[in-house]
Amino acid sequence: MAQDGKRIAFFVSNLSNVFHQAQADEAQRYAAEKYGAEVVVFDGQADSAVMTQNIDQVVAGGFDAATLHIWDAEAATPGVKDALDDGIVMTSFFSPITDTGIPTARSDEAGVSFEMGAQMATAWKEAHPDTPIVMVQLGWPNHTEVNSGRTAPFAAGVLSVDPGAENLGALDSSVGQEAAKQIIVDLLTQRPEVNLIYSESSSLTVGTMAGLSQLGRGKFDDGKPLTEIVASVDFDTVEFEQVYDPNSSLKISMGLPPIETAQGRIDLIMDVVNGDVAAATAPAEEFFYKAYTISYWTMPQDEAKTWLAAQFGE
Amino acid sequence: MTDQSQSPVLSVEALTKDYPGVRAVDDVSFSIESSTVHCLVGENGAGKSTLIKMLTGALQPTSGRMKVRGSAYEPGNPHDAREGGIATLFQELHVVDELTVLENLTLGMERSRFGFLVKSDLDDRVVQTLAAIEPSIDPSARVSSLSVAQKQIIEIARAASSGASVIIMDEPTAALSEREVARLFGVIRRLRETDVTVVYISHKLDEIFELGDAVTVLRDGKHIVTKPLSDVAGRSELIEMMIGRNVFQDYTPRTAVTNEAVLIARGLTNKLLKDVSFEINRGEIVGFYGLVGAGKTEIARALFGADKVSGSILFKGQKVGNSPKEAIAAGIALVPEERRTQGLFTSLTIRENIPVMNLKRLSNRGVFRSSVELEAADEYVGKLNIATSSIDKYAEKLSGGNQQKIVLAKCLFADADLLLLDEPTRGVDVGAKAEIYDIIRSMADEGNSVAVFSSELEEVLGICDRIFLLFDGSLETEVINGPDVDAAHILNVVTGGRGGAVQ
Amino acid sequence: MMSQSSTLAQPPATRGVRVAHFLRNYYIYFVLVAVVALLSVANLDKFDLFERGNFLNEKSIINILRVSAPLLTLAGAFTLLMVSGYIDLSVGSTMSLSAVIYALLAINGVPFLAAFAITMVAGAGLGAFNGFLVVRLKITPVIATLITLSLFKGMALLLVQDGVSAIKSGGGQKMPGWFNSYGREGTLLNLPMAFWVAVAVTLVLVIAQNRTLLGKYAAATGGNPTAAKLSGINTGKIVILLYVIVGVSAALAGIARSSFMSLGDPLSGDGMELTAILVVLLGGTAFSGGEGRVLRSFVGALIIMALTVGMLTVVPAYYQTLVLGAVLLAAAASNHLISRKETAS
Amino acid sequence: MSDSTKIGRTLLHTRRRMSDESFITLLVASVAVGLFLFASILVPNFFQLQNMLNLVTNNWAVISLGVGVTFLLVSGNFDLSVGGIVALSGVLAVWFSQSAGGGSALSTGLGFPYWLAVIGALGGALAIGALNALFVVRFRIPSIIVTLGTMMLARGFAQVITQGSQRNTNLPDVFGMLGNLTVFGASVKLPVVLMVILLVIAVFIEKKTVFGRLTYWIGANAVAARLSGIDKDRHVTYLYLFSSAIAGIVGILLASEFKSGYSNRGTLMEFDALVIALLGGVAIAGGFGSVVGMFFGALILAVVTSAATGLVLSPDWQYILKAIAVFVAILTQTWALARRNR
Ligand SMILES: Nc1ncnc2c1ncn2[C@@H]1O[C@H](COP(=O)(O)OP(=O)(O)OP(=O)(O)O)[C@@H](O)[C@H]1O
Ligand SMILES: Nc1ncnc2c1ncn2[C@@H]1O[C@H](COP(=O)(O)OP(=O)(O)OP(=O)(O)O)[C@@H](O)[C@H]1O
Ligand SMILES: [Mg+2]
Ligand SMILES: [Mg+2]
Repeated sequence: MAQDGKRIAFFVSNLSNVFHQAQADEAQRYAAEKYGAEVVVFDGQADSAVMTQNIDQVVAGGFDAATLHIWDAEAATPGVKDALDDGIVMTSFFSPITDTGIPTARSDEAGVSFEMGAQMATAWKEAHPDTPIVMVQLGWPNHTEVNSGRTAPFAAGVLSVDPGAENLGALDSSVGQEAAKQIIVDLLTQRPEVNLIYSESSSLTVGTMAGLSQLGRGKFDDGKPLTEIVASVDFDTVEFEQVYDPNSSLKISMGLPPIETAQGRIDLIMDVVNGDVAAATAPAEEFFYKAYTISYWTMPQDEAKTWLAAQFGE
Repeated sequence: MTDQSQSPVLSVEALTKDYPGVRAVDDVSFSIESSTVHCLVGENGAGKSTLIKMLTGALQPTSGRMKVRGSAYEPGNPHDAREGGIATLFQELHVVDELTVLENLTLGMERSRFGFLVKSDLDDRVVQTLAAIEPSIDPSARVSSLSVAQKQIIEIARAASSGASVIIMDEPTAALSEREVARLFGVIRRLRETDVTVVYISHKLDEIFELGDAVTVLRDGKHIVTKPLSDVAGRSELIEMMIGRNVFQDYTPRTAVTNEAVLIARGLTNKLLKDVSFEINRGEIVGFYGLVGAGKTEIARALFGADKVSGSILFKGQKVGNSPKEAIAAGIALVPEERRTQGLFTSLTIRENIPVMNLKRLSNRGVFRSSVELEAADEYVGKLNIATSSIDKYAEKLSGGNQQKIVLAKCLFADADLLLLDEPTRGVDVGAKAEIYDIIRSMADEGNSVAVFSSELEEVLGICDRIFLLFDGSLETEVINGPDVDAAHILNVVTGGRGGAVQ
Repeated sequence: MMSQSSTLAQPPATRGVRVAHFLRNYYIYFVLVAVVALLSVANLDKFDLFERGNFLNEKSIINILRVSAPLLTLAGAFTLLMVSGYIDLSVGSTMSLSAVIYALLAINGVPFLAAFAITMVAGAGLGAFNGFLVVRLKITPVIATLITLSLFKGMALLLVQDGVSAIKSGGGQKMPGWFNSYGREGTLLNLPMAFWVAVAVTLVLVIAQNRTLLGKYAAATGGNPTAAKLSGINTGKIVILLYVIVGVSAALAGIARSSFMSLGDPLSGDGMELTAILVVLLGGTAFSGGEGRVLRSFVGALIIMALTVGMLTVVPAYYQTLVLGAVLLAAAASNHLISRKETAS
Repeated sequence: MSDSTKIGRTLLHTRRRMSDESFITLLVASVAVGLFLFASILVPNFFQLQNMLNLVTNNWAVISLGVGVTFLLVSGNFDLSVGGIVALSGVLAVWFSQSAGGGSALSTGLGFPYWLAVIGALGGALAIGALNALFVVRFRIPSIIVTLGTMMLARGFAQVITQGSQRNTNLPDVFGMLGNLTVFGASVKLPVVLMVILLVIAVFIEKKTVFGRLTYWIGANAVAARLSGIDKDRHVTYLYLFSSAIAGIVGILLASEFKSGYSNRGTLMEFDALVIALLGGVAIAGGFGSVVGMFFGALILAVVTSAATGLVLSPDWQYILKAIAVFVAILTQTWALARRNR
């Protein structure tokens, strides 16, 4: 049932992120193929102000529908209301825009983060029962969503296994992979006792692993942790090699499925268009998309490979 | 004389200023009577500029006192001095290129209400003063479009119309033509009639005698004498007081001059120049003389390849005129007109300034030979008698005349066969002038050639063997220097009276 | 020109020079028209320029003007400062810190006008601090304001509690309803207050530049600081005053941004210094000081915003940087060609 | 420094014991050492050899860029394009190396052999440098405008090639070689060694060659330099090509180290390079400054960053600390120089 000529605004918070990049690609392909719709990607450029102004451009640009990805719900509310008044179909991804009641698609990051923390703590305690756990997170310490979806639940997961674990806290690596590497090198020189590292995005993980290798760390001994265990987010082909390499300390990653997510976001819009989902309800309807725990310990390599092929198309 | 003139309008007592390593002004005391033109003379580096910078609040004295009309005077900045009725024309040009002529003339003196500019009689007054000195300058023109001389005139007009009771002028005529100088003197005399006191600094002693009521002589930062000019016997006495010897000299025909042309210029033409052709011979000192804007600088820059002209320039049979680099390689060096902006690297030391025009001698396959640099600096500081405590002194910290010597040293180090000197002694004192002339002569005697581009007749008549006379961009005629050279004829030609009279 | 025979007489301007002069003064407006035209036709298959979905429809224009408010507020003061030969790289951080302060005041129940006034005073204080570093401590402007860029940003982050990205509703506190209106709600011509404040600020600064001592002294200070000083102008005071004006403008920009977003984001001004420089240079301001027009920078800001926002729906976002860079270079090159024409003759 | 007697001839005129430049360099170095010692007191485990090494190895990229930027600043020109070039050359190296038949647009490259990819990437970097030179030298547009524009242009191209993201798949194994080659045990990688070599060469050029001196002359007074027969245009062109070549190599090495061409790599690196040069005493007006000063300027910032990381400080305090450190360093400089030349 092709809906000819619909123009859909597809928001991503930051196009320089591989997951969002893949999502955007798939959305364009999928919407055109399945619904004959045109998807225009709006890059939030990791900047709240840009995300907000983009919403107004949806109205001005004469779009028929939008799936938002914005960090500050409050900032988005007036724009979304304007759009609804104009009869534009609005849906949200990631953060619910509470006051407007539009349906939200989100993934359960917090659950995965918790599970990763717990698995890592267990693995470490098994290998080194006498070495106390010292953990650290690399990412965006002041970012509300990252904090609630990744940093905090991860720490909680670790503490659920070992209440005595020490948490150094989150370090700002927002500048990128070089910064992540620098931070790891500096931190582990001065605090060699750190042994659980959560690097909150795949691009940071590249830096984290480079820093570890420069310090002569980052290794497992045939599946046994030596100096530390590393967790990541945005599992991709590059991480695949390391997670399933029994001699690397990157052992676990949050798999965010770009294809599944993109299709879900487009489908949700079309469901609203077709009246299968209400345009706005109070409280807003939420649709959860699964985030996956891709783990050396709990997901067989073949399964991960299949997952990767399904989600990244190769 | 009025009652007011009984007490001095301005006096200094035991005034001293130290720079690191130099006492620029040393325990100087004298006073200046009201409604007079008081001249300040002294060699380069004697401390004249430093003294007036203290008077105008641009510098703070190390010790000593200043008084205005008998009461203590301690200006913290030029604004205080302005308020105290003292306006200054500094040695260096200080105009804002981005503003218009009128805006420059009123700068710092505007009338305003709540910060808003309001029209006032000031605007008319400054325009009138400007017109009295040089009527051809359009008050609404942007200053960036003006020539150096025109900018200087604007500064003079500004000081003259500031309404101050004391106006200090540090070498105001350095860049002016005789006609403009004459007009300026008219303005100064009129100011004196309206009870304004003028402190006048110049190296041109004729001006001192023509204009001054009293003179103060400084030497090495020390006060030598203050007395009415009527009590000074003449140039030689003044010069003696300045430097303790008499250096005034006449042209003596030279033997090293040959007939072998090293440089042949044919049909040089551009915006300003009109079909200029001439030759310069080996061993010869030629002069280019004309009023401001007559084209001297243009010719010098054209020969050096700094500006493009049509026509041909052959130097020792080789075509030149495309770039300064080419000219220097061929053996031509230029001392440019404005030393601070065109000649010197003020933020570098004396040592680093000198070798720039001869990189071959300075280096061995691109690698620097610091011994060459040191020796050169040492040699030229000695040879040109540059007054400095160290060869590592920043060029910025030298007096005007000593800076000029550094620029000359650069060219001498270049080992050039032809030296182009554009106003080589502008702002240079008589003693240093004589030294520079000696250097020019010995250069020529060694078989090199020198071209002097000057707006001082005394200068070209003093050293040049042959003089080209310029008017409005064209080379009118040439005169051979000698005991019976006709100065009146020369002045006639360069002021537009057309040449042609056979020498 | 009064006396033809004088050697000092200036040559009369030729026609080519006059055309060049005209172009130089107005080229920025042509650029604006060109950009708008390009975006309008680039967009679409249909030719009705004013229809919804096209660049030139009312909503789109209002939207662009609305989001432009912070930049428009800032451009004029930034220009005057650059005219005086100085620069403020901390404007982004000043903006962020002001936004956070304003949001903090609002969320804690301070009424609109009081919060507004306090934030402006804070902006003035931050600007004065920059002026103090530059004028009194004689630190090179680039370094001084890089220091405060870092300092103000740190302070803004410090004011926001750890683990949260901005001052916003939540945790029992709620932003008052008026907070969002200033930057968003349509007033005259359906444009928000924030936009009209930007226009007012620009008007004031245009007048300041053309009619007051401040404008003239800023040009003199930038054109030839020594000459300005020796003319008795207290250049230090002028420069400090200009920094204060920039600080206040940045605070107003911060207020506009935080109102529009309905939150006090400590990173919301990030990169603003670059955009401001881009805008001001596009408007023909000389980096070395002395030259520049407030109004042209205002237009420059409109161009940049029209491009960044307007391009969104035409090409993928990742073309943006490339296009902006190309526009800057093209503007610089054409400006150069014009002024060469102007001085030639 | 070099005594007059050492050159085998007695000078008639005295010399200053130390130039302002050496004085400033010494001062910056002392501030860096002072800060390091101070941090050693505050931060546990800070005072150790490995940590000192980290200060240099962590910052090889910025210090390398700082060399080109310093030379240009001394000549009176800005180069803000280096960060963009780092991104562009890295992205180009990856794009050229990626094998031709990938699954998606971003995993499909041109399939060049690695050496050719490197040359191509370097060519891209030099093209930006040439563009800088063209606009600055030919069109006489202020360098800050030009390089701001080319910075955006370079990064813009990188973003277009990576569609705003990165390319990191379908790369041959050799791609990761250069950036990860270790020398002298595990902790020193090839890029760091290259940086050291670059520094040595740069200091030699600066102090001992005519090329170095030309840079100072041009920066001190461009008009006088021209009238002294210096081909300023050519020299500045060389400097821009030199700086962009360094940035290009840095970009290629970083891409190799992380095996990715990331369009946002090197963001704000141009500012870091500028800041360390200025911190190191380079005058923004040109004609004054040194590469060694820039190096110590970089160390000052490195000490602060490293200490802040060791203390796991939140970003707010990191920014504030950095501001204070730069403030102290700069104030010490201006104050000491003023006293010296009083
Ligand atoms: N800023 C400075 N720092 C150090 N020394 C200085 C500085 N300015 C001037 N001097 C020194 O002070 C002395 C007096 O210089 P001043 O400029 O007053 O001489 P002057 O009489 O005006 O000479 P001229 O006729 O050449 O202009 C000179 O020895 C000069 O080198
Ligand atoms: N009538 C004029 N109007 C504006 N600028 C002029 C005029 N005449 C000359 N100039 C400028 O003044 C500068 C100096 O001219 P130039 O070569 O022509 O004169 P000069 O004989 O060397 O006089 P000066 O004593 O000023 O050096 C040149 O750059 C020229 O462009
Ligand atoms: Mg003097
Ligand atoms: Mg001349």
